[in-house]
Amino acid sequence: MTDATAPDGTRGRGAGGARGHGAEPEGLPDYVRGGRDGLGEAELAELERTWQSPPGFLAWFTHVNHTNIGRRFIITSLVFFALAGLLALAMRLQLAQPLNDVLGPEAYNQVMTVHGTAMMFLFAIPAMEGAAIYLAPLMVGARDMAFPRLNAFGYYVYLIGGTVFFLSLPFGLAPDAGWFNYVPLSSKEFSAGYGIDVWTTMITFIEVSALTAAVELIVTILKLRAPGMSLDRMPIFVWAVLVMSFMILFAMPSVIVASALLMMDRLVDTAFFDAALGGSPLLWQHLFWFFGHPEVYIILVPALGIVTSIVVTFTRRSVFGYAALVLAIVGIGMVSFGLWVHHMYTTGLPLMGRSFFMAASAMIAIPSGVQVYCWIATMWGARVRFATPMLFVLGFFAIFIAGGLTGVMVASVPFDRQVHDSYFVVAHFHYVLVGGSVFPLLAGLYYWFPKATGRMMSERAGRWSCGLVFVGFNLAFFPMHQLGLEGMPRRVYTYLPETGWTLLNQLATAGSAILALGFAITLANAALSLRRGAPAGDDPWDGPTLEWATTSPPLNCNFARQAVVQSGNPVWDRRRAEVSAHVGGLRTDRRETIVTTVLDARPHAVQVLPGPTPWPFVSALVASAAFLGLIFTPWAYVLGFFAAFVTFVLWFWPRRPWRED
Amino acid sequence: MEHRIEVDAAELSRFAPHDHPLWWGILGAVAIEAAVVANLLTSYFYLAAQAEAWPPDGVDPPALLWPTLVLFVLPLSSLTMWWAGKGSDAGRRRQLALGVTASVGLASLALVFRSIQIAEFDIRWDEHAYGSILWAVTGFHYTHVVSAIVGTAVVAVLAWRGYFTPERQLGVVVDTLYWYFVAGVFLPIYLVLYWAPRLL
Amino acid sequence: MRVCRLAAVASAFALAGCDGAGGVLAPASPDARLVASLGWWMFASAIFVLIVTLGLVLVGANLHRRGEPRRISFRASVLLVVAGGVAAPLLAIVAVAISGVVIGDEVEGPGGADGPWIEVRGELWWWEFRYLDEDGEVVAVTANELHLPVGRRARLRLVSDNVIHSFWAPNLQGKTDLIPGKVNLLYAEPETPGTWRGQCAEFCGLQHGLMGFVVVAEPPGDFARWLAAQAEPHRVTEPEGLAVFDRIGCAECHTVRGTSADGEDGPDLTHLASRQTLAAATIPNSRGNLGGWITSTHTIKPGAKMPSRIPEPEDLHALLDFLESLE
Amino acid sequence: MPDIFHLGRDTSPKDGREKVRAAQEGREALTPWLGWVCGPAAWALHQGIGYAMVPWLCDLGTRWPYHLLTVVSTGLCMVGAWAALHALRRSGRVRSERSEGRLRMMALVGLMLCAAALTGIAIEYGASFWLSVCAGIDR
Repeated sequence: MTDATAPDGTRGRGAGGARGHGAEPEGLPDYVRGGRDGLGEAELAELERTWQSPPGFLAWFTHVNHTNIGRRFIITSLVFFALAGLLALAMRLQLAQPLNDVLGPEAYNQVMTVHGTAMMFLFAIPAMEGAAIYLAPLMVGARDMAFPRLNAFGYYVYLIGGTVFFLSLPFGLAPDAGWFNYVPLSSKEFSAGYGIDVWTTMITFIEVSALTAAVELIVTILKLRAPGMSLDRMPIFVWAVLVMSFMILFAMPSVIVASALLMMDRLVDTAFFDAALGGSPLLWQHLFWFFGHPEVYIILVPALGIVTSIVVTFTRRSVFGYAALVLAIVGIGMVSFGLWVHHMYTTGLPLMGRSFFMAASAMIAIPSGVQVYCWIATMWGARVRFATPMLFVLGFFAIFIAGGLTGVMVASVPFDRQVHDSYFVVAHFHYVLVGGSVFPLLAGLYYWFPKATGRMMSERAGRWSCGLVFVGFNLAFFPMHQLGLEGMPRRVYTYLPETGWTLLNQLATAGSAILALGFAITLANAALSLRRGAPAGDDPWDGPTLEWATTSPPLNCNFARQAVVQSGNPVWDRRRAEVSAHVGGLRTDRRETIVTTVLDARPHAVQVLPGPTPWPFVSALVASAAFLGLIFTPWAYVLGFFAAFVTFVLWFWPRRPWRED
Repeated sequence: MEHRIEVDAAELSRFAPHDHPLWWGILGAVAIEAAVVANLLTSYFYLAAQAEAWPPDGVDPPALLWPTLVLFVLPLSSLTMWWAGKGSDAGRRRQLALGVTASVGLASLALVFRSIQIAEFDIRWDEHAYGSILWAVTGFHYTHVVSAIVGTAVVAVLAWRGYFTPERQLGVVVDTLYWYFVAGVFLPIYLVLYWAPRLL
Repeated sequence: MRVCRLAAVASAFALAGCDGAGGVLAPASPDARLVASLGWWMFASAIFVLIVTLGLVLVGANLHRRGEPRRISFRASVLLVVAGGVAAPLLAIVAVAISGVVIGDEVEGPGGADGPWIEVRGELWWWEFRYLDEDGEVVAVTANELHLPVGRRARLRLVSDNVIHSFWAPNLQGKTDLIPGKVNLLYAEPETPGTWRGQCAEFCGLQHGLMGFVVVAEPPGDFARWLAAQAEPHRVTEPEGLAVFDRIGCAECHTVRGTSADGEDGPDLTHLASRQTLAAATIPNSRGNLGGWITSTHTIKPGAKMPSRIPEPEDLHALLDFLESLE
Repeated sequence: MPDIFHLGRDTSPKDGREKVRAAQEGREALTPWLGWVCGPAAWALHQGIGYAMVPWLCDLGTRWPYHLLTVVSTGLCMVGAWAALHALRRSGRVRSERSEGRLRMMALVGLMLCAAALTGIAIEYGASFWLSVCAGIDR
């Protein structure tokens, strides 16, 4: 690795600016000096121009490179995370005193609904997708995603849908029936106005973005892996992304169907959920939770992949039990589809039917246990580097395991009937989701920030942030277990003083403030480090997977030459053998990436990828208009269908000259 | 550090229409839509199981004639689609264009049958959950057929203009794949909507 | 305004011996006792597992000798993963499944069901309790206050004709939802006399937060006397107040059996004065609170369906006299 | 032909002997997947249908359809496990230019998935014996 350790401070351009901005055709940017991976300087320069995302504000809407889109996904999702977090603080303020009136019941219900929905649909899934879109192609050694334009389309859909959803709050049009949006409360009879319509249309719309991301991640991982990266050499994170994508593929249609049926109930008076006309309110719950439970694991699974990546790098060991970890991830994916009824233990279903789901819900402990003990076996006796990413991983261990254990408790039907819909459950799922998803995401942020920006984040601030988040989190959420057992139901906008819940609620509010401070430090750290962080070099952590084989930030084309892989830790191999094997013969004057077979990743074709184009943005705009119209009239469906179709044709229409080769 | 070229991509195909990532992408889209159909049909059975009478008293199950015709016309249009693909593989542009156009025609015919049959439904969507799910499933498949038709119409235009060659026929291949799905998915819908209320 | 509200609620509040605190972990019925002990067992095991696993993480990560990694044999690693990741969870799963099935069957079963038969109706946002006889005919109707005989297993029939609610009296029993188009059953068997708080546990809209109720368990004899009294119609002693009650529109929504008031949207007020609380167990039942509830309903519970009324002072007094006579 | 059924076989034209070998490899590629498919499918079948049939069993007053369901899904699981085991045994004998580790890993994961599914079915089946099929369905 000639330039692995070369300090390269001039290169960090920050997360906001795409690599190659303002690069003139004549003057060579520094990072192509001397070529790379055996590719000459002039060729690399041409390749970089080919893969460049054009500069300028208007051109921003034409970008298709996965690094640009992935970065946008992550930043947008972090913005939504911050906003939804502020809503959480508002709720904690309201609950700090009994009969408080910081928020009235109307505002509280809207804030609660938007907080839950945004955290799930606008933060957690897109953040994981963003990480996957940014990292998975790099990790499998591809030049880009399989469908870069679809990728861009998905981003605009998410951006527009999420923004509209959030804007409903200041306009007082926000949904207020909870993120689970149970009928009949969300029916036209009990929720007039546009709030619920905003929920149903925007959720369906945003799911489109999740589905596009899932399809292209699957295809990218199955077909665009570097030659030699057979399935047993894929990084665990990539396995996790693959399983996540399949889960999205099979879970999201269920919520799309549910919200489409509700949309129809509200818009054209169908009777799916109207008990008086033969409908069934429980149908909504089945459909929603058949999506809703896998959803939790959709968020968790890639986080487990992040944890594995970090454990491997910071112990400098290959992971113990590769097959067992793959099994665990696939197993979690499998079991997650068989648990949804445990959200419905109290709806009066037959006991024997519920007993199936009790067994299945507890079953999730096995794959989770296998994961945790594989990590322990990997760390056992290793010289662990306790840098910030690893500290967040340790925090993840403590919180996630605690949340998992309460999860086993609520799997039990009789116990769940006591704590269901109480603050005990609020505590449980925040332990699982914040512990199992936000901690790994922050760990991943500290771990991959240098790769994405070329600069390190501050260790000192990172440690402070980790400590505060850990303490604040436990202070905020541990007392909620007790509150639930004392009888405090969820989703209450206030409580009476004589219930005796005041002190614990005050503790929780104090904890939430500390938690917010911890997050703010990381946010500030990231913002400051963009400019002031120490230069990172290609591989600051000595990581084993292919993303560390390119520059930081990655080249426009990701890799000057795509790698050929011989093991699961290609970068460590290279360092040991002082040899790197590559793919040659790809053209530099257009966007080409190698296509390989599904199982063994043997090369068999070359895919020519499209360059910058505004059509995905136009399509997304038209589709958004159609979905917005659906809030008001069913005819928007017909109109939007054909309008969107026209933009798709324009998008795919072959441009002359038709390629001949 | 020694850099070695182990795989030479210069010789590899740039087209590979039958094995292109887009082929897999369409498969993904098909999986999503199949999941949607599965959800809708499961909802149908769920509502049926909750109901006291299914279809509700005084409502007849939808007539069999038109959907049964559709059941034959849609596979027939798949056949012409397959024939068009054969032509495309062999470089017979005329066969491709004719086949694709025939498919569009046949599917439009199916759409006409479907419309007649919808007009004959014994119940409106807002009268009972049975009517709601009947209309919803029918409407969903109707949309499928329409999108397959307009998509294939675009392919037909390109085919008549001579865009496709044996290498450059990805559009035909993926459109055919989606077409098979639209034709095939009618079978479970047909069985559930038209036979389940008669047999169960 | 806020101060008023707090004062109105907090100052006079002394819910007679309400043992609400403690909830799940202060069981007052055999069912709740069983579930509480299940909870304790699971807690203890969970804490044990947490300590062992985190201990292994911390010990394992610090085992190296001054930066020299220590190898662990493949066999030992496999043992670690199989023991911690497969065997231990499997044991837990079997334990959870079996205990859950056995205890679930016990606490949800009719078990004799020798107590009263009560229909629980969830409203927006209050509770109606209808005491039924063997034929399912309504004997007495009350609101937000459930009386149960000690030592008898009452059968609760949970129904709703609006949105989904969930009936939860944690000291007695796990919760069960009230779902439109569906009838759910629940059994409640208090062991000792006492008063507990319960609350709606399924999000049901604006006033979900304050949709509470009171459970009063009393010896069977007292219960029978209470039920007989509740079944009686009201004998009018305050006709002036009743006239105000009619005039300002209370009768459109409220029933007072024995008078012409037969509205069905609001709680049955026939024995209002015998209840401990007002506004779905939000404020204690006193003359002052009653007046406050009528005149500034939406200050106490924003969004409540009851429109507030501000009668002339002498009318208000007559009305309160009437309401206080509803014993 | 698209790659879907062959999952890794290359699509270039072959002579007769090549074709036979390619077909064998196609099967080789397929069998380890059986574990991945059969295990989860069996478990989903047992859980989904078992859950849906409870009210019906209560009306019927017997459990035999449920026993039958358990037998069928256990059988499906066994098929997957058998195929995975078969692939696992064979993984030692794979030609070296194909990834032996890949086949081994897939077979191993398939086998373990089947084991997990079987455990799930067993626990669900066992636990439900404490219950009457009509528990909780008294209208």
